[in-house]
Amino acid sequence: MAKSAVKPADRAPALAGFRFANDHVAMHIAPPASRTNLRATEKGAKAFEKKLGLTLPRAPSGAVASGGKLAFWLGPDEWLLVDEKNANTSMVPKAASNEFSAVDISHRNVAFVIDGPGAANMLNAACPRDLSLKAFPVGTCSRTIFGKAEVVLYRKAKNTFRMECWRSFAPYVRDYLLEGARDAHI
Amino acid sequence: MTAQNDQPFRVKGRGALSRAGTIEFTFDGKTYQGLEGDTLASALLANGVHLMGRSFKYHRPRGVLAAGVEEPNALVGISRDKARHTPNVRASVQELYDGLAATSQNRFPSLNFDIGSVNSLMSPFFPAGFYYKTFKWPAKAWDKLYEPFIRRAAGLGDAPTESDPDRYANRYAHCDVLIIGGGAAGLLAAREAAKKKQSVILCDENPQMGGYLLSDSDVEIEGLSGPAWAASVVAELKKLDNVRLLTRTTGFGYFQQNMVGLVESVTDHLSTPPADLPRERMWQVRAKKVVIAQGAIERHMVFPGNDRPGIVLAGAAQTWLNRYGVTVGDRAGVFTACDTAYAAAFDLYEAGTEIAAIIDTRSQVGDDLLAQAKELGIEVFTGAAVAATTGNLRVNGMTVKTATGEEKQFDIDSLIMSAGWTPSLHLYSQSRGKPVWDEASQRFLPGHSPQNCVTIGACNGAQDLATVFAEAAKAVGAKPTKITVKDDVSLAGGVIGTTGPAADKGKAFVDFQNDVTAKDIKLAVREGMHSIEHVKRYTTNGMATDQGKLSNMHGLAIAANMLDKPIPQVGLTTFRAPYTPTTFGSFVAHTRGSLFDPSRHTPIHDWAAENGAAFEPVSLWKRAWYFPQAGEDMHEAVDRECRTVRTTAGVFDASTLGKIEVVGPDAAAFMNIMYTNGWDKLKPGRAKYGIMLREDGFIYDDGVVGKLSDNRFHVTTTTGGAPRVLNHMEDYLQTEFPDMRVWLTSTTEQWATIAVQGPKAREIIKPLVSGADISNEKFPHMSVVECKVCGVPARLFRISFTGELGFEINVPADYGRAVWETVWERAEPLGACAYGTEAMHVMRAEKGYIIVGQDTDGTVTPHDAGLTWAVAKSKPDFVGKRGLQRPDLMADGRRQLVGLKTTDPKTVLEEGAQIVDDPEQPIPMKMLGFVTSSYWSGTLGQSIAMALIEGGADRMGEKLYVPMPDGAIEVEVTGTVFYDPKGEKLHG
Amino acid sequence: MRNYNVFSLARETLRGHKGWEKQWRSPEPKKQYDVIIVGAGGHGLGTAYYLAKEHGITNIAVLEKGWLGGGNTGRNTTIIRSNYLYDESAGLYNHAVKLWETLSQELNYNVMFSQRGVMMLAHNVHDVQSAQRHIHANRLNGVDNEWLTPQQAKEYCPPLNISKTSRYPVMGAALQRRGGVARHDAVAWGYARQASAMGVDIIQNCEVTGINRSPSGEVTGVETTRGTIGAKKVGVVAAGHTSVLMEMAGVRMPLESYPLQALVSEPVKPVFPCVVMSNAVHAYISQSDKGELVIGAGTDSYLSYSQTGSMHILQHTLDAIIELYPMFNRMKMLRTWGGIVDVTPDRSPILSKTPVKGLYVNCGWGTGGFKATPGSAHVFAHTIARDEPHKINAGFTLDRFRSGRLIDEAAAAAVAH
Amino acid sequence: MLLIHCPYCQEDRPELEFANAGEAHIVRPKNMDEMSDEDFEAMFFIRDNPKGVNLERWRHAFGCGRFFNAIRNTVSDKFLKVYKAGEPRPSDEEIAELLK
Ligand SMILES: Cc1cc2nc3c(=O)[nH]c(=O)nc-3n(C[C@H](O)[C@H](O)[C@H](O)COP(=O)(O)OP(=O)(O)OC[C@H]3O[C@@H](n4cnc5c(N)ncnc54)[C@H](O)[C@@H]3O)c2cc1C
Ligand SMILES: NC(=O)c1ccc[n+]([C@@H]2O[C@H](COP(=O)([O-])OP(=O)(O)OC[C@H]3O[C@@H](n4cnc5c(N)ncnc54)[C@H](O)[C@@H]3O)[C@@H](O)[C@H]2O)c1
Ligand SMILES: Cc1cc2nc3c(=O)[nH]c(=O)nc-3n(C[C@H](O)[C@H](O)[C@H](O)COP(=O)(O)O)c2cc1C
Ligand SMILES: [Zn+2]
Repeated sequence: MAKSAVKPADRAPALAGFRFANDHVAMHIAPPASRTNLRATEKGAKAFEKKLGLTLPRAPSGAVASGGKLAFWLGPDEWLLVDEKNANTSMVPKAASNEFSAVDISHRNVAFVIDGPGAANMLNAACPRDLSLKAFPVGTCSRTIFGKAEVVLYRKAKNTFRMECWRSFAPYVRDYLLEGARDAHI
Repeated sequence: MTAQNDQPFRVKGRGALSRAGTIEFTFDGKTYQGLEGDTLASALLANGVHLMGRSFKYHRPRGVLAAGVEEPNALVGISRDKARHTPNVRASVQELYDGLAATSQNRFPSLNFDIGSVNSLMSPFFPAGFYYKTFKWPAKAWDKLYEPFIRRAAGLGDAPTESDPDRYANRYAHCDVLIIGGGAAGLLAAREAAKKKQSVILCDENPQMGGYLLSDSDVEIEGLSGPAWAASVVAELKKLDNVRLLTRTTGFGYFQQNMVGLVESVTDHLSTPPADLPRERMWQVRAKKVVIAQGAIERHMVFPGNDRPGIVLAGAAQTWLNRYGVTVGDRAGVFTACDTAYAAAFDLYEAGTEIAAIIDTRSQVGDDLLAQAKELGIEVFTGAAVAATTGNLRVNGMTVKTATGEEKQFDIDSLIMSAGWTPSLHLYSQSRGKPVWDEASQRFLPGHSPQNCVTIGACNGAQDLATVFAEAAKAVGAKPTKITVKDDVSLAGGVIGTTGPAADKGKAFVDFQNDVTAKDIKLAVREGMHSIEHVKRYTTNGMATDQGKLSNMHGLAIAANMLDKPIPQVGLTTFRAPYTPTTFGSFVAHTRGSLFDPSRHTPIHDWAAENGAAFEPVSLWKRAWYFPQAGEDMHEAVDRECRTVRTTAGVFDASTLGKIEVVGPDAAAFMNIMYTNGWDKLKPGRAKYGIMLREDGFIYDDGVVGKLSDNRFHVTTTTGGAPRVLNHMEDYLQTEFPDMRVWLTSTTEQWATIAVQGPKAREIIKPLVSGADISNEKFPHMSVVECKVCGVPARLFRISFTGELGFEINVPADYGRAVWETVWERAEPLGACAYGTEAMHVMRAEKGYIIVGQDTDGTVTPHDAGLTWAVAKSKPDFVGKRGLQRPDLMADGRRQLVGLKTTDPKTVLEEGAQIVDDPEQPIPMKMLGFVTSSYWSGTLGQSIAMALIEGGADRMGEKLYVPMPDGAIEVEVTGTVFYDPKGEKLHG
Repeated sequence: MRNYNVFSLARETLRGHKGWEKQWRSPEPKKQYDVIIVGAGGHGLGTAYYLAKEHGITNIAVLEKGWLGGGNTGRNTTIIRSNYLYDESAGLYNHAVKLWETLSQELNYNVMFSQRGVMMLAHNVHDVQSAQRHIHANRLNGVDNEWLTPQQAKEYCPPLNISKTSRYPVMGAALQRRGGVARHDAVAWGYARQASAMGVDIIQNCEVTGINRSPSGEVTGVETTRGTIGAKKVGVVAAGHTSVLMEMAGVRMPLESYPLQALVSEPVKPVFPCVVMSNAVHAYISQSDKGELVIGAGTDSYLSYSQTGSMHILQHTLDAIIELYPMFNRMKMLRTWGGIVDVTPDRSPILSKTPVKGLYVNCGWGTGGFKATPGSAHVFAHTIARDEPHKINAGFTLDRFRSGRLIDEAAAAAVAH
Repeated sequence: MLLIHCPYCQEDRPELEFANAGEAHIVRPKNMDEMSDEDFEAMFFIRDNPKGVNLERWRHAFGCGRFFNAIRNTVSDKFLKVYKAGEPRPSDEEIAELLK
């Protein structure tokens, strides 16, 4: 094989290394992760859970952290699975299934980790959702819209969010977040 | 210029402002002093300046009339610097800051002397709608002659001329209760709602909460003065974290399902705005419950000469005095039809302003008021009216017609008037509520609320604080709390329409800014404008920047009177957002420049940029268009890129192509439905070109589809089509074929796609590929394999959009650039080039490959496009199958895709150029079709084109013509494949 | 009827304008008319006018549920142009522009038709191809439309931002110099005044609630909120409400009614000399004679008869306006409003006979029918009077959706307004 | 901006997350070849477009991705009911009930 081979390890995610902080919010790009888009029947979901030793949330807007992995409910037959520990190992089973579809999308998304008392305010510069703890409690995950970008928003803790978007939207999302950050204390 | 330092009309011991806060500002270049906390209007009044503007049509001199947002006259331009010029700012609202520079508008050369005011002398010639009746001859003269003149005369201030450097913010917010208006009503509602632990947003357009309480010198609530009580409630609310207080914040629009738009003015009152603050902040609030506490707006009196500078609303005079310590003059007349003006008059009297007389249209007036006037020695004329006024740039006299019909003259320098209070129904009506006429009080009041919304206080018709407080508590579900109120003045009483005998003589203004008089309204009705909506549009009453806050009720009453109909039968015009003029900037907020729309870049974008690529916008993407080398123009660059690919090889970033992974046991069955082609026979490892139709049979999208395994397809779509194709597929899957075991995932951005095309393509990539034999035998044209490239997992396609031997390498996006560079390291030494979308377009055209959206336009069937071979006849069903069988889609003479060669090979046709058989025929010509794609083909040394032409397939070899402005171009109809018709290169 | 001119104006001035007569009568409905037009918008009133003037039919009632001109005629951004792609469209809209050019004189009412030019911007290669296609087709159809470079576009409209770095740089523009704007209300009033003078009864506050048919199926009249009114022929010209009316005659339509919003800024001195449209970023703008910037927004995504729209639609429109004219960011919005636009699958109007004898329909103008008002009214009058289409509207039939012979201006990538 | 209740997410969500998908309960016949041109026109082009109660489809495009049906009043723009794709069209009686 050619000398100048690419090592599977050296991934160059969009916005790699981006960091920002002010008095009210801090954010950075999460490290590369292994991601799978899972679409399945209930039977398939169960089978997949067994195979990978993780639990899938069944309730709308649910999220489960298990087996070192994150499983987000996106729709009645759709989950986003994230594994940051084994960023370069695909979760897609080799064998085909009649009950589910698992597709590796590790490189499709970029995740912003957002933290601080002004986090929700910053997000509400472009996200029309009610992000009060009452309406969007800790542990909620939902696909939604941020400006003109589709995002998956997960509330890890009172003031901590993880927001994933498609990689080509990341610079746009970053710029919008930076605008929101200027107002985060209001 | 030195400022005159005393402010002659500033009254000691009145108002909340302090001399300590003395600051300087300029108006029309003249420097004045004012106090911190002033509005521009109160500061000018303190300096004895009433004349602040000129009216729209007649350019009449106008003074400030109101102390709030309803001000129609005192509109000025304010410029912090050249790029920060704001026209039409209300002097009554603009807060004073040190160094504020304001200029008057709509006058030339100066406010005191305005040539435009000849319009006023000519005014008898310009009644309502006069321009519909004239300016018609000669026919062409309107837009050449009359219109430019009218346009120059109209308009108010000057638009800004430079891009706005200020920043505007947006915030989506949610709450249990949104309260709009921070007067007595709003404040109490907020206090009670907060007690119940509800999340509350309370906004008021003014710098302080309190509403009219801040203007009232007598009222006492819970033992405190009005302002003190308001301050105490605010202090209480500030402590709570479930309450958000927004001052300088206007609720401008009430939209569906309790979505209310608020706009907060953040820096317009600051002398030097901090750089980190936005100028304004848009709040898009979704509230479970909305409480509207907008209050009431005082009406002016409609009588001849009611528009001279110095004539103001009584409530405004009271506000200026009690909030800002400014009196409107030394000797004021009072013209009223309700009690509140008495309070204003008495306050002025106490403050040392002489009261010439109180003229009250009512014959019955409360004894207490009469007694109080008597005690102060103020003469009151009941059942009387002001019949005329005198004075040019400032009122200097009034003529009063008494109850007994005798005329009295008074010298005055100011006149305060009140025709009563109009409940503000703006937001209630915007919420789609229907105002109801209350005959007893002669007012429209809120009726039933179609949304979860309550109106309270003066905007709900409450006329005393006791009622206001009761409504406020009830609105938020709190039990009525006993609140002691002393010396409250009732808002009752008033008149609507003209007052006084002489209303028909002289100009009795109804709408000040638009110069609409009572006469104009009567004329409109006389001319058959019987609907209030016609009256509005014919006279422009209520269409000025104050949107009829003062004029609408008067106009309605005058029209109703003319029509001899009860007011509710004539009805109100529609209230629309915004409540007060709202900047475009606050709506746009962040979405300027890079945030206007996402600009999508591929993982290889930066390499292209570093290597000098020019980019073209395609949907949201920026794609490398061509790679000009030193001294090359686009044409030369594209020529070279094509030549290099055809002779050697080229590398192309195809990452923007849409990709959808179709997975499941029914994958093939689903593909059979979504695409015209048959998918059952396709073997794993093989790829196929697919066409997707809409149900109506027209081409919707296309792309190459690779079959990875029996239940897994890698589908590609056009760059622009990706989102809608996935939506289209999901739609059929979820709603028409829900039982199919197949699932879809967008993988567009999972993969970076690198096309390597040309005779040396295999030589370039071979050493980089592991886990797959890519020899021609093992890996023929239209194959796909999962392998490794440069050591990373890849999906390798053998396909070609250029007609040459070609591969498309898909690697996970994060590796895209590294793999690209590795490929480039091999390609460059071999003489290959990087090429862009333009070269790609030329080469695909040489091969007759279509671009959906360029060679098709939503009216083209596969048959039209010469793709009949791709439509599986045998399939029982696919989307578009039935549509294709409609008569007109099967009819002869449809436009079909063909090739064109120009007789002169050097002439390159224009894309979009039309085609005829006889260029000599007269206009309108019969057009047979048009050129969809056209390029100079360096490879073939001639121009080539594709076109959609009626019955094109049967016209092979025919000569047709492309008529251009400078003569017709002769073309010959050919097949669409210009290069390597046998496809030997593909398979090489 | 009193002629409107400088002299009558001067004469009235001396009499305190006491002598102006009603511009139209407000009669009680008669029992029976030859023709009933449903809808007193520009198209409906114009139809009545041309029926009376050119076909000698004066026993006509125009029935209006609200106030005349209060529909889309009274709430549109008044862009007038005829540089449409297909022959049928070019024919129809150009017929209208020709009539616009003399309408003020014809009606003795100044409709303020101002041919200040309509410029349509191209923001990407596809736009350019589409604009060129229009320009070439228009030229061979005798419709003026010319290509401008970004610099030329800037000269024609100085506020335009042609910076190469903007998100959607302007790559050029198609300009129709004969295009422009007119005073929307005056169009309705002018037609109403002349029609009324020729004997047409314009009956406002009269909502049609039913369409009556004989046992054999042909139209016999209408039910209204002011009673039954008989007529041999009924022309439905009800824009957003067409589906509702046609349903009354049992005819289901290929229409959907969407809210379309517009807004005006506060008036300013002249800054914007022409009309500019951009389909790619979707915004169109001009400046009225009173000085407001008149800005057209997009439609909401859902059906609505509410004449109101959503705030985010206004935001997207202003985003685009500010992208193109950044200096307007500090301008203030004075008023917003909405109308109900009736949209056909191919974005072209329907001017047609119907399966019901004696019933005619003029609809489907969607976001772009004001410009067609005189032309549409003229050929629709012909269609009703002769019971057959004028050659200009022959292609705009109701049954084209069955055969598939569409006039697809939308597919041809030109949003129509 | 409307507020729309998604029957799958079981929550009110802002309209910005949704895409309107036109009239509901238009049947795509199993054997389309047998359709007359009239039937095809009716299916693909003709719309109820009612002033009042409308049965329409929405997709929770920026949410769960599901298509679903809604009953909405096109005069007030108020939603009367939402239900999952595939569920039967509510009877006229039920709709009349909702209107009360
Ligand atoms: C915001 C907006 C901007 C637009 N911009 C442009 C533009 O720039 N250029 C352009 O060319 N076009 C534009 N249009 C489109 C244009 O306004 C319309 O196509 C055109 O005005 C339609 O005129 P009309 O006479 O057919 O309909 P309308 O003027 O709507 O008249 C129809 C009438 O029928 C009445 N009616 C309805 N139902 C009944 C009933 N049951 N009984 C009695 N009467 C009834 C209505 O009350 C209404 O008055 C715009 C439209 C809108 C809403
Ligand atoms: N002349 C007088 O004596 C007089 C006049 C008016 C009110 N009052 C007293 O006040 C009582 C009414 O109090 P209230 O609270 O109902 O009315 P209010 O006028 O005191 O307060 C209403 C407040 O809402 C603000 N507002 C209006 N529209 C707004 C919008 N769209 N966005 C943001 N803010 C907006 C106004 O600027 C004002 O500050 C009356 O009963 C009367 O006792 C007295
Ligand atoms: C071209 C045009 C210009 C307008 N200019 C103004 C204006 O200057 N002031 C105003 O208040 N309304 C203006 N309007 C809007 C009307 O007041 C009104 O909102 C519109 O006719 C719709 O009617 P409605 O709001 O009563 O439903 C204008 C409308 C149009 C179509
Ligand atoms: Zn959902």
